[in-house]
Amino acid sequence: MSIWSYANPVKFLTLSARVQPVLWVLSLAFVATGLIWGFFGTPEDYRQGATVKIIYLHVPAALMAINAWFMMLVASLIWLIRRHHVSALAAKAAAPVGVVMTVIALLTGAIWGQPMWGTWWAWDPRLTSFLILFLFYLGYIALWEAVEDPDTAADLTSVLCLVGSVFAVLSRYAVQFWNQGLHQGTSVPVATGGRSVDDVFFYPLVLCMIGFGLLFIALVFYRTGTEIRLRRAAALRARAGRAA
Amino acid sequence: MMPELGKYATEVLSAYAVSLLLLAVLVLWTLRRGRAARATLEAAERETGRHD
Amino acid sequence: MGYPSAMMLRTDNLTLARGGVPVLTGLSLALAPGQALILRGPNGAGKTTLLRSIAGLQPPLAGRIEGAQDRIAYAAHADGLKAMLSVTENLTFWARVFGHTDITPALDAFDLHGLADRLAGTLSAGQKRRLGLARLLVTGRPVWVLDEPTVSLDTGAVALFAEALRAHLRQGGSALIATHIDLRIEAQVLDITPFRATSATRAGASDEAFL
Amino acid sequence: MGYPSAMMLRTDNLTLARGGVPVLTGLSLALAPGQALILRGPNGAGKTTLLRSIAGLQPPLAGRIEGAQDRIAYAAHADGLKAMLSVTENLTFWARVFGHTDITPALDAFDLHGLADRLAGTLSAGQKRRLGLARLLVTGRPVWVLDEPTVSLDTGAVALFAEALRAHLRQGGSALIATHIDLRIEAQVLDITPFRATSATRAGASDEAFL
Amino acid sequence: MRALLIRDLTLALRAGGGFGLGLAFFLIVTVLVPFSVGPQAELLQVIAPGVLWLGALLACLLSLDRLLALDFEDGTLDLLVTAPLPLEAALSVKALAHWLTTGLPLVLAAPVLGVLLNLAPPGYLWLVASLALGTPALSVIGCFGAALTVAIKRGGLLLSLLVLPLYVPTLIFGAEVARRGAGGQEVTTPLLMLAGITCAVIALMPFASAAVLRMGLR
Amino acid sequence: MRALLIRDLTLALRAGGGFGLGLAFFLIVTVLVPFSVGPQAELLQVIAPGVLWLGALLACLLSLDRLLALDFEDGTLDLLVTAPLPLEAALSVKALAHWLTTGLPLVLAAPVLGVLLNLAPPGYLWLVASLALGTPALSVIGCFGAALTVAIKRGGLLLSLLVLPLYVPTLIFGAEVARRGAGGQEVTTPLLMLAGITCAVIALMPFASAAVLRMGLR
Ligand code: HEM
Ligand SMILES: Nc1ncnc2c1ncn2[C@@H]1O[C@H](COP(=O)(O)OP(=O)(O)OP(=O)(O)O)[C@@H](O)[C@H]1O
Ligand SMILES: Nc1ncnc2c1ncn2[C@@H]1O[C@H](COP(=O)(O)OP(=O)(O)OP(=O)(O)O)[C@@H](O)[C@H]1O
Ligand SMILES: [Mg+2]
Ligand SMILES: [Mg+2]
Repeated sequence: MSIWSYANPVKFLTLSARVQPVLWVLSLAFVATGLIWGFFGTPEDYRQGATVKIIYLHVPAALMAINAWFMMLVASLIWLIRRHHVSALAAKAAAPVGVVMTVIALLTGAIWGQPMWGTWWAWDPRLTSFLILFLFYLGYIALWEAVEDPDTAADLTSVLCLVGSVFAVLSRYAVQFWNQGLHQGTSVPVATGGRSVDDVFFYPLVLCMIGFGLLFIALVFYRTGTEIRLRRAAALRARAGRAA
Repeated sequence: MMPELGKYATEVLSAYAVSLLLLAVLVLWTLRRGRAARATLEAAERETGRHD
Repeated sequence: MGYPSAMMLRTDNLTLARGGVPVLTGLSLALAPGQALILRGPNGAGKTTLLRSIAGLQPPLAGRIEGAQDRIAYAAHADGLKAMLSVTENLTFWARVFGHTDITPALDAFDLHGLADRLAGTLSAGQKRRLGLARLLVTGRPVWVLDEPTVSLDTGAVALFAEALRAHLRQGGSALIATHIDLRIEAQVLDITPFRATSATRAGASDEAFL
Repeated sequence: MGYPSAMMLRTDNLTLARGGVPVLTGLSLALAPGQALILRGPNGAGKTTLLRSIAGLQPPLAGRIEGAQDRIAYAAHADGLKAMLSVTENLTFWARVFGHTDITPALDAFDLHGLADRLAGTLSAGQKRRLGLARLLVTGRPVWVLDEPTVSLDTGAVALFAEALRAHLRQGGSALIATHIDLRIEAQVLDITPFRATSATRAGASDEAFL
Repeated sequence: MRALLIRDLTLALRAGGGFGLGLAFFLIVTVLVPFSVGPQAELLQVIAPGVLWLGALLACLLSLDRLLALDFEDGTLDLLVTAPLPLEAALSVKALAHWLTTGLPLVLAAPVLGVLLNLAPPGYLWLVASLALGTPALSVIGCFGAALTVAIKRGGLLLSLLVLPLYVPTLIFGAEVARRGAGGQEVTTPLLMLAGITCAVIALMPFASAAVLRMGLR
Repeated sequence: MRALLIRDLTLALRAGGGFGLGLAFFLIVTVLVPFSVGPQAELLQVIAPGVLWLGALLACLLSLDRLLALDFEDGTLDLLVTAPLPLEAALSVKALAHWLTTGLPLVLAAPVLGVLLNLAPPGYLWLVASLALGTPALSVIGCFGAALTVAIKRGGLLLSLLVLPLYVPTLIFGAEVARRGAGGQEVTTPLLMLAGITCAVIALMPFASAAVLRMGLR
């Protein structure tokens, strides 16, 4: 069966009812294992001490914050091109999850920054572009809320998501340029990417990343179902009003 | 059981607390909204006599 | 004079929605050059919705509209007047947007010479409406699509409008008019009440997928 | 039922201006409880100006208005509806502002029960107008001052309005109505054309000192 | 009276009603400051109290044009003037609703934004205190400005122009409190002045607003 | 096309049209900065280029809600969409009119306000150059935001929220040019980036704006 057949809201509800239990169990299992392993089962970093344990929340959240936006971008494109309602509603459903992930990344980062850099916040390019991402999320959600007609809202937010993505990338480069001279290679010893992280830290981190990813998918599935039901209720009510 | 967090206990614990709290709020809010939506839909279906 | 292309305006089995909910279904109509068609129907029947679709402001859910492209002059409830521009300036602007320059015939037809230098914002309701209707004459478009054009007009002004409309029809123009009152114009009448969508209609509605 | 105070509404030798220019002069009228008075006059004659003055929105240049204070319910071209509030919420708000609570009679009179939960912004032109008129019923005020109340209404709705108006008059209310069309209501008619200000009129105009 | 307050709050919370947008604007101004003046933490720390006050003031200012203009456009204001409410009271209620939906969220958000600008630790308390004391004055004064410009279509920018000079005293004392607080200095005098301005303005301004509104509608 | 430009310019110059208000807002923000951050000349000199860019950006932003909303409210927009003009071109013209009545005066006024904030002498030239190059992009991006929010009543603040993050790259490069210019540093790279953004935005954005406007009017 092609993925397009799930574009029908009813089919989607059926599918999501089937996969959701699995998703929820798996995601909670991964997150719980990863976090418990990370929190109780890993040693302290020789330079960062216990604060390194924050990584198990910070990095997966940051990752999902970006991926959620990316998913919204894809869903918006699908809506604009093939006009599948489920995909528009999935984008709508993903946005609040994305914001929460962004906020978690920002907050854990801030808490981590206090002992490591001696400040809650620095205008480091990475942090700054995250803040901009947060603003894009806010604007996107506000626009969904403000437009009454659901299809028009989907159209407008989709274009915003597209244009916003271009500008988000542009901002990322702008910010890097802007703060390049002042940014003293923020003391993030393990931030060089990939496997530069010690294995001890790496395995639980991977578990957490997978867990956050699954949790995101589960939440989006569930929330999309909610949006579909609300939309259907509104449609039924509207028809009833018309017949009367 | 509790690992020794040294001088960074507050930071690490508050980071975990804040994140887990936010996640919990997100999940609970999502579930509550979902349940409300189910109820709304059922009411609408009953009112309009449609169950397809 | 006369309008060049003598096309029919046709709609074919239209389904129209407002706010995602179908309002009219299966509506077909045809309007020949030189003809006027008056739409009737109770409040909320969907007259405004139909006119907006024909004017190209809102795509139909299903069905086709032919012969509308670039031939429509639309006049809605709002007149599109700038309060801070004078009557002449308002008309000149619209004339130039539609590629014309001479606004005197429009001023003549709606007896606006006396008000020509007044700011549109200081006109009374009926005077504004007269200006809004005069705008139709400067578009040079052959199909007029009018939503309750005579609201606020006194009897003298209604007669002016009827005269302008007759002249337009004589030149081969046509007009589609939604109104609740009697315009005293020889025209066919189409009651859209039979085309109102019922709760069963779902063809192409934007919320069809959810029913 | 019935309205308590049985005062007359009177205007005495009024001079009214719009944009600093006198529009009407020497206008006197009297409206007894139970009576309706229909104002007629061509576009721009000054009907809206007169009604706004009587509603207390604009002071007259000269002359006096008696019996209007706190007894007027005014309905202008704009209906004062909030697009994002439902029909019920809109009416309830106005009812509470005027110290009442029950909006059912108003919903009944204008057949709004079917639309009660719709947002006002999604109503058609005539449905909005019906809601705007229903507002009059929740004010409990004895003198209705109405500016072209039947604009956009279909014949059924005009009949509802006429019925509501008759009930209002039976209870000792009165009404002052500017309109261009025939409402089919037994009422006196006052043509304000004779009172139009000429260029010689200057009494009390705000630019009088400069003439 | 209460009906009006409830209606204004409901409208603000409805879609498109503008609740939270003042907050968003405050956030955005705060964020843009480092982009424009540069990212140095010490520099930001120095200007933080001032920038936060200025941002709050601008956010408040920008939401003013919803205060009366929407009601004017759809004719509600004409009808309210002829309703049996004293116009002064109605305007006070509208200003209160404005503060609840705009000023209060700003006060609560200010500490968070303080972090972004690296505000000095002793400054948080005084920043919040000065904003809590000062923003009601901003709403009431703004209501006067809105009444002045109500009959002008999209008078938003003209409104800003008229209101900003009226905001100067509040801003000076408010920012002074926040700055002294952040620097660990004595704050009593400006705090008292700020409180005085707010009380006086709440007591007297509605009369001016009502008078001006009646003239504007004429 | 030209008719539209002339009409927009005439309207802007008429009473209540908003010409000069952007300028006034720019002036007032600039004046309020010393009140809020304190009057020390050296501090002001450091933040001057940033404050001026931020002020210009905000002034531009605030006049955006007149760009389309007035035409929407009185029905002009519906009629324009059905008129024989490509909507993309019409929107470009409206953005141009917006720049001529808002951006250009800001560019010309910036040096004068620079004096108020004690801007360093080498900065004047680069401030003006960067504003001249950057403000057209602000108008065009703003036009997109205005088209997005046109059907939302008094969407002014939502408009700000949507547009501000889109302004970030322009602001960063623009302010960077002005700052480096004032500090006597090399400005080529940010200047080129700024020019690139402006050109790209002018070429592409009207298509997005027109698409969004058609959706909004539906
Ligand atoms: C509020 C502040 C912060 C924000 C918004 C933030 C944001 C991010 C983002 C977006 C990522 C993922 C980017 C990528 O994978 O390339 C990330 C990764 C990371 N961050 Fe942060 N961060 C913040 C503060 C901190 C602090 C204070 C530290 C530690 C001193 C830190 C340490 C790390 C580490 C170790 C990674 C993992 C990098 C990797 O393994 O690739 N972050 N952060
Ligand atoms: N935004 C909207 N959302 C939902 N329904 C709407 C919306 N706008 C209008 N409607 C409904 O669509 C129907 C058709 O409206 P329309 O304006 O076309 O009627 P109309 O025939 O022009 O009526 P009138 O004579 O009162 O002007 C009405 O029942 C109306 O309530
Ligand atoms: N703001 C204004 N400045 C100057 N003159 C005005 C202003 N508003 C209205 N007028 C003029 O005052 C006169 C009276 O206007 P008014 O609106 O009272 O007329 P009306 O009788 O209600 O007309 P209609 O039947 O068209 O509604 C008109 O000639 C009008 O042009
Ligand atoms: Mg209609
Ligand atoms: Mg009138």
